[in-house]
Parts: sequence; structure tokens; C-alpha cells
Amino acid sequence: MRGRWIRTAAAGLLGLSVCLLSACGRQTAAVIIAGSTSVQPYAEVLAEDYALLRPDKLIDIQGGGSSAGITAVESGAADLGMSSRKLKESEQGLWSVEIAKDGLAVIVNPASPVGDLTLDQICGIYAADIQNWSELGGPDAKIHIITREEGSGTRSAFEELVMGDRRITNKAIVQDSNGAMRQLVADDPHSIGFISLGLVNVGERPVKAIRIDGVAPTRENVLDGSYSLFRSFLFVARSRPEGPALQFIEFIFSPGGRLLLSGEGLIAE
Amino acid sequence: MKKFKEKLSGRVFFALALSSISALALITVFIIVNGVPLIAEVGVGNFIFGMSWAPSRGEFGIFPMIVGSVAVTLGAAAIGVPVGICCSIFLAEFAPAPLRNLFRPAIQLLAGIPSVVYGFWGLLFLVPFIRNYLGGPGLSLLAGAVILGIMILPTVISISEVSILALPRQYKEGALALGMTHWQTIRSVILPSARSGIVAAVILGIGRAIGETMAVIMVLGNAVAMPASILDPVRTLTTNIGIEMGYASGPHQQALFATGIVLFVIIMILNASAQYITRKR
Amino acid sequence: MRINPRTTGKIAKVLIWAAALSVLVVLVAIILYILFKGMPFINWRFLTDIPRSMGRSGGIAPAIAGTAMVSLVAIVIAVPFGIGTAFYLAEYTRGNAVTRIIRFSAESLAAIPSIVYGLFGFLFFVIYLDLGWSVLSGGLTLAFMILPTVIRTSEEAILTVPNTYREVSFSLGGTKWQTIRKAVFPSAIQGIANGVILSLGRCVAETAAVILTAGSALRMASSLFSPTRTMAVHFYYLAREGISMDNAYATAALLILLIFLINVVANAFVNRTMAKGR
Amino acid sequence: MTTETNVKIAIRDLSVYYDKKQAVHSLSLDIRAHEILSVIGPANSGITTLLRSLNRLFDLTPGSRTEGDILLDEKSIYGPDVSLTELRRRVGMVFDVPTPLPMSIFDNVAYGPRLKSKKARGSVAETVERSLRMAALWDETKDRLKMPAASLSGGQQQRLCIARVLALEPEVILLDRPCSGLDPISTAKIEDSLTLLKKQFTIVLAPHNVQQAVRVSSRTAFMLSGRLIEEGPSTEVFSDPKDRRTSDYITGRFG
Repeated sequence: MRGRWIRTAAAGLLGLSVCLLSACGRQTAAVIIAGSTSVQPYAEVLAEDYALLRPDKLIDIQGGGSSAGITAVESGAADLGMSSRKLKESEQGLWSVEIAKDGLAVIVNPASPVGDLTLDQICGIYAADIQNWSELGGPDAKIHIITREEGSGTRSAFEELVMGDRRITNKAIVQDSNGAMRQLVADDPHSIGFISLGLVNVGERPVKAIRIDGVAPTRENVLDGSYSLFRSFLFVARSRPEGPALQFIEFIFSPGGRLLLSGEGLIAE
Repeated sequence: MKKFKEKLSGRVFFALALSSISALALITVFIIVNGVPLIAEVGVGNFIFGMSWAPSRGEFGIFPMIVGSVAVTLGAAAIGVPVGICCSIFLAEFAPAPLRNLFRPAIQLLAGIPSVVYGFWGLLFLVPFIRNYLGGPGLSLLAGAVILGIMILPTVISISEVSILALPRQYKEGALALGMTHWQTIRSVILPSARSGIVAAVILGIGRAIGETMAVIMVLGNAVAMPASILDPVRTLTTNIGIEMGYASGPHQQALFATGIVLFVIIMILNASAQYITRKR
Repeated sequence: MRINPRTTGKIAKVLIWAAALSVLVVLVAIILYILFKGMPFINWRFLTDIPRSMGRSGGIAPAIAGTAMVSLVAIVIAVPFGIGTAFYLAEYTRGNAVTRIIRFSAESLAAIPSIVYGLFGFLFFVIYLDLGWSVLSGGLTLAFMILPTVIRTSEEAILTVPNTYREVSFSLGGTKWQTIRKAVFPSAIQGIANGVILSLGRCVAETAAVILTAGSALRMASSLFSPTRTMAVHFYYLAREGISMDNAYATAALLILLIFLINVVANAFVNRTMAKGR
Repeated sequence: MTTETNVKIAIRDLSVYYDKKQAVHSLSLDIRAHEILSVIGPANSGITTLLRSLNRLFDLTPGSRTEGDILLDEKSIYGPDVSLTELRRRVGMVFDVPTPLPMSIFDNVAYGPRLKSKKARGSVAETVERSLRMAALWDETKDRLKMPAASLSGGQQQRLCIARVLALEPEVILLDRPCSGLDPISTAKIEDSLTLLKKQFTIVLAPHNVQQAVRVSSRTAFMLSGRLIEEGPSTEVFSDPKDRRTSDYITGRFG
């Protein structure tokens, strides 16, 4: 009886070690990139083009969120991390580079008469102080507030830039991606949401980006500093990258790479 | 040689069974080990009955989601169970053969269709309908309940039908011989006799509803607040995991595992009661 | 006021017919609507091309390959373990306490939501075993997910094999292994195959568990260790983020056709069993 | 103990239990080589249990327990060095309902021989033909050996089961009410084959009625509630039973 258990345990260990060994023998892509899903679409577009240039250097891009990406870089699971938030105190030891700026657009349905809000009004809406569009010059309808989920880089950028120390109301609808948020605002005439400026014009149906304190969310206004809602997209590495990772970053900063990012709506000069 | 094969085969089967069971045990252990520390830190009461969920501020209360799960599931049951039982009676007692032959494969197909397809359908038709005609943002408890009500139909229908068909013919023949009408027979003989099977079907359907994730992420709205009406957006335990797992790390991730434990326990209770009820028969 | 039993019977009958027909209509509507909207976009190019700009245009070949690879891994791993366990439960330890515990846990685990399997797979395979988001992680997670189902359906199939077959085989001098292999297995194989094929269907349809474990990479998976995106996940992104409705419908239609095919094959097994007069 | 040299099976003080219920009460009985012994008695007399003990098929029943001993050719079948598969091959069994396995006629008969090692099995096809001939089934089946066994009639299926046992080349054949579900013509055919087989085998038969015991068996044992009441040459037991319970049963007062 006892021998049987031992033998079975041995067989189990063997199976486990095979798993582990095969994990070590994993065929690695040239560069593994993980992190913010806000940055991910742009990174994928870059990688798609880079594959035409250097078909031998495979680039793997994974989502997971800014924090997960940074953790992955720290643990060595990824070569580069994508972050849509600033590095925290504890992360200052990492190497990072801003690949582009992304404006944050507050969007409403094109049917909405509201086109101009102050930062305070937006904060008031998201804190549920203002609950009806009529208070903002719109129709008498409840405002359907849409936000991103806890942990999202876009959400933390929005909280930092707009909310200060106020809280986003827990009555807000939560969507877990820019695309889903955009889709919902395009559907619902009484909704308000926020997405990357670069994605405002990317869906099949239109949404309207709101002027904030009279300033339209455009690349020029972000660049000259008059539009205040923007964040930096960072690539992060454990130390100064070399080899294929460096080559990929060089590609991003080449004229071709810049053009690609601008073409996708980011602010990359 | 034969003796050797005999011994070997027994050992191999035993080893396979043992590894399957340890694999299944592994899941339970893993979820618990990863979730319990956070529950312990926050406190069971604060975790389960806490009203505020803001992991970035260290607030981990999942009560609104428990309420959300229960409300959506009850709604789904209110829609899916009566309709499902009617369908199973229809299939077992009334349906003409050609209709039955169309119905059964259709039900089976529906059980197999990816849940995201249901969610998509809800997003296309149900959500706009609710927004335009009933009010609110459309993404709502009601939308989730309707979608889940449809999704549990195959489970409820097939298990109830099997339990009706499993009844001895004599029950029905005896009742009809006593001069009961067909409907009286169904109501006073067939349904009571098949009761335990039908109850099990309902419980399993509820289990499916409470465990569904992707379809409801798309239509529920996922707000972490107590719903005041069926037109409000809500979040369930499963969608909490599904929507936040992608980004979570540290205590936030642990809190999602802890959510998994609560879900696990609810399902276990439901399932144990379903098994108890079927066994009692 | 008492209503005459004939009237209540009629009312009940009408209600039941109405419920059944409305269900049928809703179900057929869901299926036909998606097929109708999606079929025109399914063509050779859609099936064989890679997706362009996040799936806005182009095809879904990598998602098809990803679905096939992930499901295959799951089946290849879950089936031997599941069937072996079922034989152990049904043939070696029938009716004792250990069996009851195993059976109870298998049945309970079959009811655990797939998202919980996803959580487990993410932490165990992706992080702990460091397999990353990959075909292997996704496949292993799905293997865990379908294991209870495979065990249960196989055990049921084995238990429906008449006991006389076993007695005959033993009385003819068969050993336990010979009895299982020659008398029980051939009679149970169709029931087992039916369960396995339906589990395959679950793998194909699953979203929550694979999204957390196989990742969402659009690139064609080159090995078991590449991240991939299954059709169901691809559809989820297309539909939810409004990337391309046409491609979303087409992917959904393809999924429905695939599930339909799987059901037809599974039913063929059951019908063959019935035709044999068992 | 065995004064007569032709005792094939000696049952010594056998008691058999299912969990707590006792099915056979300290029963002793000699079965001689090349005889047909009928074991008669009403339902639930322990006859099936007794038969299943002779090839230890009863061991498979969960919760079963056996006391006493059974000697086959003067060696205990409960001995530590006894191979169960060997024992069951020497003591073949036919069940009360036809039990064809879900495979072809040929494969059914070949099932036993094929379980042996390659060297020991010889030509399977020859064994199958010989066995089917002995069971008087060859002429009816020789043209459709590949057909499923289930396509045969009930009587043919039962003869197939007999052929399947014969293919093992056993020494003893146990038949547990082999004709219970069959029509008189099939029954007659099976009884004919039994009489022929007597020359080569020792046969223990649980007949499905008293008349069958009279027709085919040389000796008869009468069991009631797990106890052996009486045994002797069939002619004696039926014409001049020593025990009142035996005569009551034979004359149809109960059973």
C-alpha cells in the first residue's frame, strides 16, 4: 500500500517536472512586450509594420495593464513594458522612454447638444453632483456616466487629471476597454465617457469629443499645452535595452514609426 | 505476462484517477490559498458585507456584487424556469414528432453556442430596447436577467424533460384510466412525481446563471452599486473577476481570488443541494 | 368560482404551446439572425487571411488555428485522464466511500464557473509555471475545466454497460484488464466519444477561461508556447469594442456552424448506439 | 474423504453470505465426473449462489463472504496458489438469460480462446467451429459468422453461449436455468446437446422446472432456503423422495 503511494507520488513529480522543463525550453520571441491595453493597439500596429521590416525578429505583444506590464519587466517575464501611467516611487529604478503623448478625450453621443464643459463640471458629473443633462444645458435626461474599471491606466489618468481627490461615483457604468466605452457612448444619447484621444475617430459609428474650458481636444492643443487632459505612453525596461528590443525602440522613433503613431491619432513628434 | 499487465493496468488506472483528483483538488487549494489571506486581512464580515469596492484605495467590500449576483440570478430563474418547464412538458407530452425533432437539436445547439454570442445579441437588441422603451442606460439588471434566462433554458428543459420521461408509463396510464384529463394527469400525477428532477434542473440552471461571465459583462453595466431598480446597472461576482482580472496585481488580485472563493462556496452549496434532492428520490 | 377541468386543460395547453413556440422562435431568431448577417462575409479569404489592423479587416486564420490548437491540447490531456479515472471509479472501486467523495467532487467541479478555472489557470500555468499566455496554458486550463465532464460522461457510459458482459468475460477466464479492454470498453466507447465531442464543443465556445490564459495575441501561433486568440475571444473583442460588426457577425456565424457540426457528430455516435439496439 | 475416485467436485460444509444475509447454509455435496447433476428448488433457495461459488464468480459480488471449502479434483479452489482465470476456464458457466457479447458470432465464441497466450491458443477458427458443432449451432451459423450475435434468436443465442463455454475446453460446465426464457423447441435442442456433452464434461444444471431435471439429469439435489434437503439418483428422488418437503415441491405444492 505504502509503495503504491510513493510510486504514484514519484510519477506525479515526474509529470510536473516535464511541465517545468518544457517551460524552460520555450521558444522565445525576439522581444516580449506586455502592459497597458491603452498602449497595446499602437504597439501592435508598430509590430505589424516592424514584421515587414524584420521578419526574423518576432515581437509578442500582450495586454494585462500598466502595472502588470511593469511587474513583468521587473521579473524578466517581458523585455519591454507598456505603461499609460507615470512610474511610481518604487518603480523609479526602471529605464523608461515616452514613445508618445495621448490626449484623453471626454466623449458624448453626437446627438447630444452639449459640446463644451469645464473641468469642474466634468468632475461634478463623475462625482454625481450633477446628475441631469438639463443642468448643463442639455435635455431633461439623467446622465449615464461611464467609467473604466479599477486598475485601468486610462482610469487612473482620468482620476489624476480630472477628479483630484474626489471619487468617481459607484453608480457609474463600468466598461473594461476603450473600445467598449466608445461603443456604448455611440449607442446611448445620454451617456458620457472618456477614451484615448487617438481612438475618438476609430469606430464604425461616431462619438463627439467635448471641448474643455473652451479648448478643443486636438493634437495642436495638447502640444502647445492649452489642452490639459493628456498622459504619456511609456515603454519601460529593467535597464537600458539592447539588441532586438533597442532596435524596435529605434524603429518607433524613426520617421516611419512616428508617422505610424500620428496616423493612429497619437501625438508623436 | 498476463499477471504483469493485470497489475500494471490497475496501477495505471489508479494513478490516472489520483492525478485527476489531485488536479481538481489543486484548483480548490490554489484559489483558497490565494484568496484567504486578503479575506483574513480585511475580515470576513467587512469583505462580504462591505459596501465599497475600491481596490486602489484598499476598500474591498463585495456586498453589492453578491446582491447583484443574487438579483440577476433570481431574475433569470423567474424568466427561464417557468418557460423552461413549460417547454419540457411540451416536449414530453404534447409535441408532435416533427416539432420535437426540430426542438431537441435546437436546444442542444443553444447549449453549445458561446456565451459571448448571447451577450452580443443582448447588446444588439435587448439593451437598445430597454434604453428606448423602459428608460435608463439599457445596460441593466433586467438585460442580464433576460439573457441569462434564455441561456439557462437548455439546462432546465433537457434535465426536466429527462426526469419526466423517466417516469414509469403506469403512472400516466393509471391516471388516465381513472378518467383524468390529460392536463389533470400532468398536473396531479406527472409533475409531482417528476418534482425532484425538475427541482434539480432548476438548481443546475441557477448554477449556470450565477457562474456565467462573458455574456453578462456585455449587458450588465458593471456598476458597483446596490441596484435601486431593475433598470440600474449592476455587477456580479463573476463579472467582477472578469472585468478586473486583466489589470489587477497585489491585494487587488487577491481580492479577485477571494471573490472566486465566495462564488465557489455558493456553487458548492447549490450543487450539493441539487445532488441531495436527486438522491433522495 | 370553479372552472371546468376541460377549460383549465385547454388554457394550460395553450400556455404550454405558446411558451414552447416562443422559445423556439427566439432561439431560431438568434441563430438565423447571426447566420444571415455573418454568412455573406465568410469566404475563402476570410478563413485563410490574417487579421489587418486589429481585425477591422482581413481574415481570422490565426484565431481558427488558435481555437484548434487550444482545444486539441485540452482534449489530448483531459481525455486519457478523464477516461482512466472513470474506469477506476466504475470498475475498481464501485460504491465505496472514496468513490463517492471523488464522484461528488467531480460533479461539483463540473459546476464551477469557467471564470474560476480561468483565475486558477492564470495564476498556476501563466504565472507560477511561467508558461506565459500561451496555447499550452489555455489548453491546460480548458483540460482542467472539461475534466469533470469527461469523467462524468465516461463513467455514465461505463455504468450503462450491462453487468452480464463483465460476468461473462470473467466466467470465460478473463482477467480484469481483459474484461475492461475487450468487453466493457467496446460497449462504452460510443457514450464516451459522445461526451468527449461535447467537451470539445465547450472548449471551442469557452471565452472567460481562455482570455485569461491563452492571451489575446492576433499573431499566428507558431508553437505551443506562443500566445494566441481563439475564435470566441476574437469575436468578443470585435463585438464588444465595435471594431468591425461585419467580421464579428462572420466570426459568430462560423462559431455557430462549428458547434452545429460538433453536435451533429456527437449525435451520430448516440444514434449509432441506439441503432445497435442497446 | 473421497472414497469414490470419480468425484470431480467436493463441496465441504459451504456457507455463503451476502453482507449479513446467509444464502447457503453449511452445504456438503459431491459432484461426480461425467454426470449431469440437477440442483432443483424454489426461487431464492441459493442455487444460483451455489453455482456461482463453484467458479468463484460469486467473489465479484460486493460484500460477499464464503466459509467451508470446495475441492476440484481434490484441490481446494480457495487455495492461495489458485489462478482465478484458470479456475474459471476449467469450470465454465452458462447464465439464465442468453448473454451474447456485443460482437459477431465468431468473436463471441473466440472470446475465451483469445484471452489465452498466443502459444496456448492454437487455431482459433478450428476451436470455434468445433465448439459450434458440439453446441449443434454450426449448421445454422456457418454462413453468417460475422453477423452480430444479437441477430440470432433467443434459443440460438443460448446455444451460442454454450458453444462459447465449450471453446474454453472446460472440465465442468455450470448451467443456471439455461432454458428459462426459451420456447419448447429451443429447450429440446439444448437438452439434446447436454446429453451429448455429458460424455466429455461434468455438468451441473439448475433446471428451470422439475420435468427438465427428470429428462436430462442422472442425479438430482433438492435445495430449500440455502440448505441441501436431499440428493440421489434422479429416478429415486423423483419417484421416492425421502423428505416430505421434496415430495411437496415435486408434486407442485409450492415453488
